[in-house]
Amino acid sequence: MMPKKQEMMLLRQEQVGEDIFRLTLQGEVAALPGQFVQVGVAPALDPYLLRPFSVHDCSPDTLTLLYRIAGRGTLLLSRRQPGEMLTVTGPLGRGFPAGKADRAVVVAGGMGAAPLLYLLRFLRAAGKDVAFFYGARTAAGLVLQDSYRSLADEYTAATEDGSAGKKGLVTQFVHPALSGKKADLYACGPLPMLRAVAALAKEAGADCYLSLEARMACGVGACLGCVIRGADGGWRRVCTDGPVFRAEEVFGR
Amino acid sequence: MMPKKQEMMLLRQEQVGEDIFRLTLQGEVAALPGQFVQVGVAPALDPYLLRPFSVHDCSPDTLTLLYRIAGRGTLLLSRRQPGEMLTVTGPLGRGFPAGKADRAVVVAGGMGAAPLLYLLRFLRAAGKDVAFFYGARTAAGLVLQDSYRSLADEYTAATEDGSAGKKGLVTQFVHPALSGKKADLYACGPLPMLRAVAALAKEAGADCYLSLEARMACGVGACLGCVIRGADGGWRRVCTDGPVFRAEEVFGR
Amino acid sequence: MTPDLTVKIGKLTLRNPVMPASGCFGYGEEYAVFYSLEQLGAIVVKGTTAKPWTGNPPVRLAETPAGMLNAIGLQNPGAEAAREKIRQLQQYNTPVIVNVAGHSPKEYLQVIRILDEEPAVSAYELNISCPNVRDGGLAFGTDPQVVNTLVQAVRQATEKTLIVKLSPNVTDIVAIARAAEDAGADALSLINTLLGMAIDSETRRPLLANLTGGLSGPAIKPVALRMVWQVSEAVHIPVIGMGGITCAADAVEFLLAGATAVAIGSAHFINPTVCPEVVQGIAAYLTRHGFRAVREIIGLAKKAAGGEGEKDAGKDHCRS
Amino acid sequence: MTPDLTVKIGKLTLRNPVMPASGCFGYGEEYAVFYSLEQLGAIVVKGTTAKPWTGNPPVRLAETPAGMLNAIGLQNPGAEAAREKIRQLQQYNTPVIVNVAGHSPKEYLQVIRILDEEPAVSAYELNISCPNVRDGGLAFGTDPQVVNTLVQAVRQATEKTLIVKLSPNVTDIVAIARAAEDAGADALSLINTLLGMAIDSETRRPLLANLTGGLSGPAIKPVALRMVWQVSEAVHIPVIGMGGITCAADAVEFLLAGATAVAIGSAHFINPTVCPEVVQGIAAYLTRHGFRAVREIIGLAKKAAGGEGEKDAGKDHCRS
Ligand SMILES: Cc1cc2nc3c(=O)[nH]c(=O)nc-3n(C[C@H](O)[C@H](O)[C@H](O)COP(=O)(O)OP(=O)(O)OC[C@H]3O[C@@H](n4cnc5c(N)ncnc54)[C@H](O)[C@@H]3O)c2cc1C
Ligand SMILES: Cc1cc2nc3c(=O)[nH]c(=O)nc-3n(C[C@H](O)[C@H](O)[C@H](O)COP(=O)(O)OP(=O)(O)OC[C@H]3O[C@@H](n4cnc5c(N)ncnc54)[C@H](O)[C@@H]3O)c2cc1C
Ligand SMILES: Cc1cc2nc3c(=O)[nH]c(=O)nc-3n(C[C@H](O)[C@H](O)[C@H](O)COP(=O)(O)O)c2cc1C
Ligand SMILES: Cc1cc2nc3c(=O)[nH]c(=O)nc-3n(C[C@H](O)[C@H](O)[C@H](O)COP(=O)(O)O)c2cc1C
Ligand code: FES
Ligand code: FES
Repeated sequence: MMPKKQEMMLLRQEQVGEDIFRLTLQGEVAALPGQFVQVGVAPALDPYLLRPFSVHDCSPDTLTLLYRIAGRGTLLLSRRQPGEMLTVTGPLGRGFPAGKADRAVVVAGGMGAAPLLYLLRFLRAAGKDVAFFYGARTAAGLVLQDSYRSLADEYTAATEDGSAGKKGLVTQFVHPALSGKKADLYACGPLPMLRAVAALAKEAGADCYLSLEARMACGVGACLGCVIRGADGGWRRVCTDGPVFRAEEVFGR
Repeated sequence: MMPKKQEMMLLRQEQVGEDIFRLTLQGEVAALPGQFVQVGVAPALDPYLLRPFSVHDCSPDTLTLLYRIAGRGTLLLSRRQPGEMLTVTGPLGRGFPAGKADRAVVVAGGMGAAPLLYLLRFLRAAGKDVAFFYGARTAAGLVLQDSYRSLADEYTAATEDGSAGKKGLVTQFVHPALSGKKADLYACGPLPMLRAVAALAKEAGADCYLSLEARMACGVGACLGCVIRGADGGWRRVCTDGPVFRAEEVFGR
Repeated sequence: MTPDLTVKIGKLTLRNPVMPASGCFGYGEEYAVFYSLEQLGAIVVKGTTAKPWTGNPPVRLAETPAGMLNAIGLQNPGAEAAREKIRQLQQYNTPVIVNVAGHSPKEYLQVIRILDEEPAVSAYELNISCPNVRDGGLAFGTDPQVVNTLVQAVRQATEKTLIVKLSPNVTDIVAIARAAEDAGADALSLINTLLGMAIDSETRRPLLANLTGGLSGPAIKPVALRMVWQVSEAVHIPVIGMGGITCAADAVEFLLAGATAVAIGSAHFINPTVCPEVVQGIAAYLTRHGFRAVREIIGLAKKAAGGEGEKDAGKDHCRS
Repeated sequence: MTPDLTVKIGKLTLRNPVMPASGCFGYGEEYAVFYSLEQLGAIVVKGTTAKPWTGNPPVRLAETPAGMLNAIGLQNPGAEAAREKIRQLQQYNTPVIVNVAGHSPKEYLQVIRILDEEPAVSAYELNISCPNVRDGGLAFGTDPQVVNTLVQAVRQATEKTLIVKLSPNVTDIVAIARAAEDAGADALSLINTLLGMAIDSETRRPLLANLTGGLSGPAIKPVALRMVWQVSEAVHIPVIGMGGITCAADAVEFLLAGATAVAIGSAHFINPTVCPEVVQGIAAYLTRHGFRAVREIIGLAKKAAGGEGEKDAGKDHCRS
């Protein structure tokens, strides 16, 4: 779908965790899983830039975002009330592809879970067998677990401090899920986690798709502000060449 | 009272006319009638400056403002919700004095009515005989008439287009109220109205107190941004030498 | 009657006075999905150099109060590759202005040489905020003599409309403007970004890998307006005003200050359809105030101010 | 343990590095009702001239995105009357810095002559953004040679701590800074306001009666930080950083960029108790990060940036 700019009405603003909110807007942003939108958090010139958020879920008449208060922009966003209008541009970027294998292993780290709910829904609709791994530092970082669990065939949660699920880094528990049937790997989370997932994929010979982040201005590929260095040494714009990249493109083979 | 800066909770935000709101905040700003406060309209750096508003009413635990949406700042203010905190500095400036005469004639033009409700209350408490004149361009500009009427011994409304009260400029109807007992004159409204009131006062030999406006930055006399030229050719800071001035100080004798 | 929005910049007649600012619009394709670029007065493409430039390492962006810093470092594919992209823009039947950059006069001239035969290129905008490697890295745009020499050289190399884009990081922008005019520029555009910096108090590091970056957005609008006012009354060629425009009222302010056209940069990042919205807003403004043509309001604030513009513009009074 | 906040500026030891910026704090009395001025590192008073100045006609203020313009025009009661006000400040046991202005070197020297015997005056801050009437109205602060001459003359006239306040409206602030240092300045303060303008699109007039005014507030912070960074590594005397500080994090950024102390201007207008709040915030920051003294963080962002400061600070890379 072509991106467009629209004014969307805020329907619901739910606190679903410590500092974590689920925001539902009215209207259609025909997004693919892994795509994102740019949101005007406040009707003023400060903060100036839009804020990028992954599509957490979407339907023909709603768009749902899942976000954490990370600074001033997200704080202001969390104060917006039902009935208010927000400017939203999207869908933007390249999402997750359907993949070739019948099995999908999806790994979420903290807020990296945001785009993966819609991905689970999409994979399930495509008839895949889905294993979902959800990691966070502490129990407080695992939100909406019921929703994620209900969309996965296998569900594993892990926290670094063991306060919920298994104790350890989530990537430690992924290996068995890759040892059987050929699977595609999908992940979103902090960079060290993505690196670990890429290594697992390489070992298993699996296709691997990673969703990245960068500071953005335009979000549409025009300003060249969000580049990261690709494994070939060339630049990639996270907003339009990504945010989802093949693991090799970022970490090499 | 010494001014202070405080965070005040928004209790009520009532629309009382077209684009006109009454805002009630929790806390004490021990103001005299005619004094004003500086309000942070939004928790952001844009708009940057505070907005000055007269004390419309106040009690030991509330502060009430009456304001019109005049631009972006007041628009943002009108969107603030009950429970939110606003930064308020005050009381600021010199208010209306009690006056020497037993009778007070008070003239309001449009939003100039804002500081005069509290003045009426104050004059009544001082045992004065009060005549209140309330003018606006159209009926829509006359708000909270019942409150004003209940605090005045004589009440006259006028609109330029005759859509409510007498038809004409409110100042046309003030003369009779000055012809009997000696009275002090009080007014707040647009400059041409204030000029007319000052002329009426001069003619009647009455003491006359006018509340003025100017663009402000500090509101406390430090920046010298809000000056107007006094009748003697010298500068007056509206924020600290005013906002209430004796008519002669501004328009001469 | 819809007002006449046309304006002239050098040899070009623009259907309206609104164009994107260089570097904020890529080579046009990214925004063509939002609206037809035929709605623009002109298309201004990314700063283009003779050879490809890789630009600066990330982080390249930082948000600032009512603005942003960028340190893209003129990443661009070079003039040859740019030409292919520019050809794609011909479909929009809108003049294409190529922003030209280089580290030496020779590099600027190479770009002109590569592009000058290309009919898809309507005009050049010389970005003289680039560091002059020969002259110790100080930007070309900070010395009137250097500007004069560079602009003369380019003037001799092309018949196309030549716009010179001024840097605001100077003591006397009027002197630079006059130097460019004297050297044969057809128009001036201003302002480029203000040199700024951001530091993260928590990590205790500059936010940009390049340390400093260019400040753009509403924060700089007052500086831009002042410079457009000063320059437009000091020269006889048209001025394209920019710096912090986010809406039609902002654009009108620049026109009133003396700009013949306006460019919109970082506001694209908060509103991808800002340009067509500003075009419509200017037309609505003209209609509402009874003007028949946008030309009628160019410099009008100066007449209101009693023509005492240059004298008063910051020279005679101590400001604070 | 509460961290050591003291810093030295010339002959003065300040109890903390926070002071109001000149012109935003009157002669102190207006803010003394909000808190005891003993909480300040220093008190900086309004620009003071030999004779009273009436300043500019109103409108003198305009709000801008994340900032404001002022065109007060240095209204002040003159040095004699100022002295009386300054004496009142002695009760706070806090150094008083007098901002000095004039239209000619002679006028600056007259102020010094009137105030130099006054023990209540601890230091001077020369405001060199004033138009130099003799030199055709261009500000003193835009020419290194003129700065050097002026500062030398004042240096010879006083033993008190001499701070020179730099104008940001220049091509090369480092050259001006060095000229002031060479002439004997004990410290530099920067930045003064950027020259700007605002136009009302509806009335089609400039908002300020003076047409142009000085831009201050958060909008200019990136420019101020960049200049503080550049200047503090080019000179050997302390720098007082200012421009857009509204909270402790902003102040810390200036210290990390190389400022020894900070001044807070227009933020007073949005928060009358900003100075003591910033003092407390800096102390909390130091404690949280395990620093024992504010001196430990001065210039720390430069070390983080690998010391390549001056070279990289906007010279070698084309910014956009
Ligand atoms: C494609 C994409 C998708 C995203 N999806 C989500 C999501 O679904 N849910 C969610 O909670 N967050 C998401 N983010 C991150 C989100 O954009 C930032 O948390 C947000 O912009 C921070 O804004 P702020 O004003 O609150 O914080 P700021 O005050 O601007 O910064 C706070 C912190 O956030 C970091 N930050 C700022 N901007 C970005 C950015 N663009 N990308 C990454 N980090 C940033 C800063 O480094 C800083 O440490 C996404 C980012 C990208 C690029
Ligand atoms: C002492 C004082 C008391 C006031 N009391 C009240 C009150 O009780 N109720 C009320 O509705 N308004 C009052 N005002 C006016 C009020 O401050 C302005 O309407 C408000 O600041 C406009 O802010 P804005 O952002 O909405 O408009 P802006 O976008 O800033 O401006 C909109 C219009 O308002 C005018 N304006 C802006 N600032 C001021 C100012 N400080 N004074 C006068 N006009 C201004 C501008 O010229 C412009 O035409 C008072 C002003 C002063 C100085
Ligand atoms: C991301 C970005 C890239 C830019 N690239 C260029 C460029 O290549 N050439 C140029 O002359 N100006 C460049 N500029 C400056 C803009 O064209 C414009 O002059 C400046 O941003 C001020 O306008 P604005 O406030 O509307 O953004 C760039 C600005 C930004 C924000
Ligand atoms: C209303 C006002 C008056 C000022 N008066 C003076 C002055 O008299 N002398 C001076 O050197 N600077 C003066 N300045 C500049 C400030 O001292 C300071 O350098 C500038 O405002 C930047 O700091 P800020 O962004 O914190 O306001 C004034 C600034 C403002 C806003
Ligand atoms: S954010 Fe502008 S190119 Fe990616
Ligand atoms: S608003 Fe600052 S002196 Fe009146």
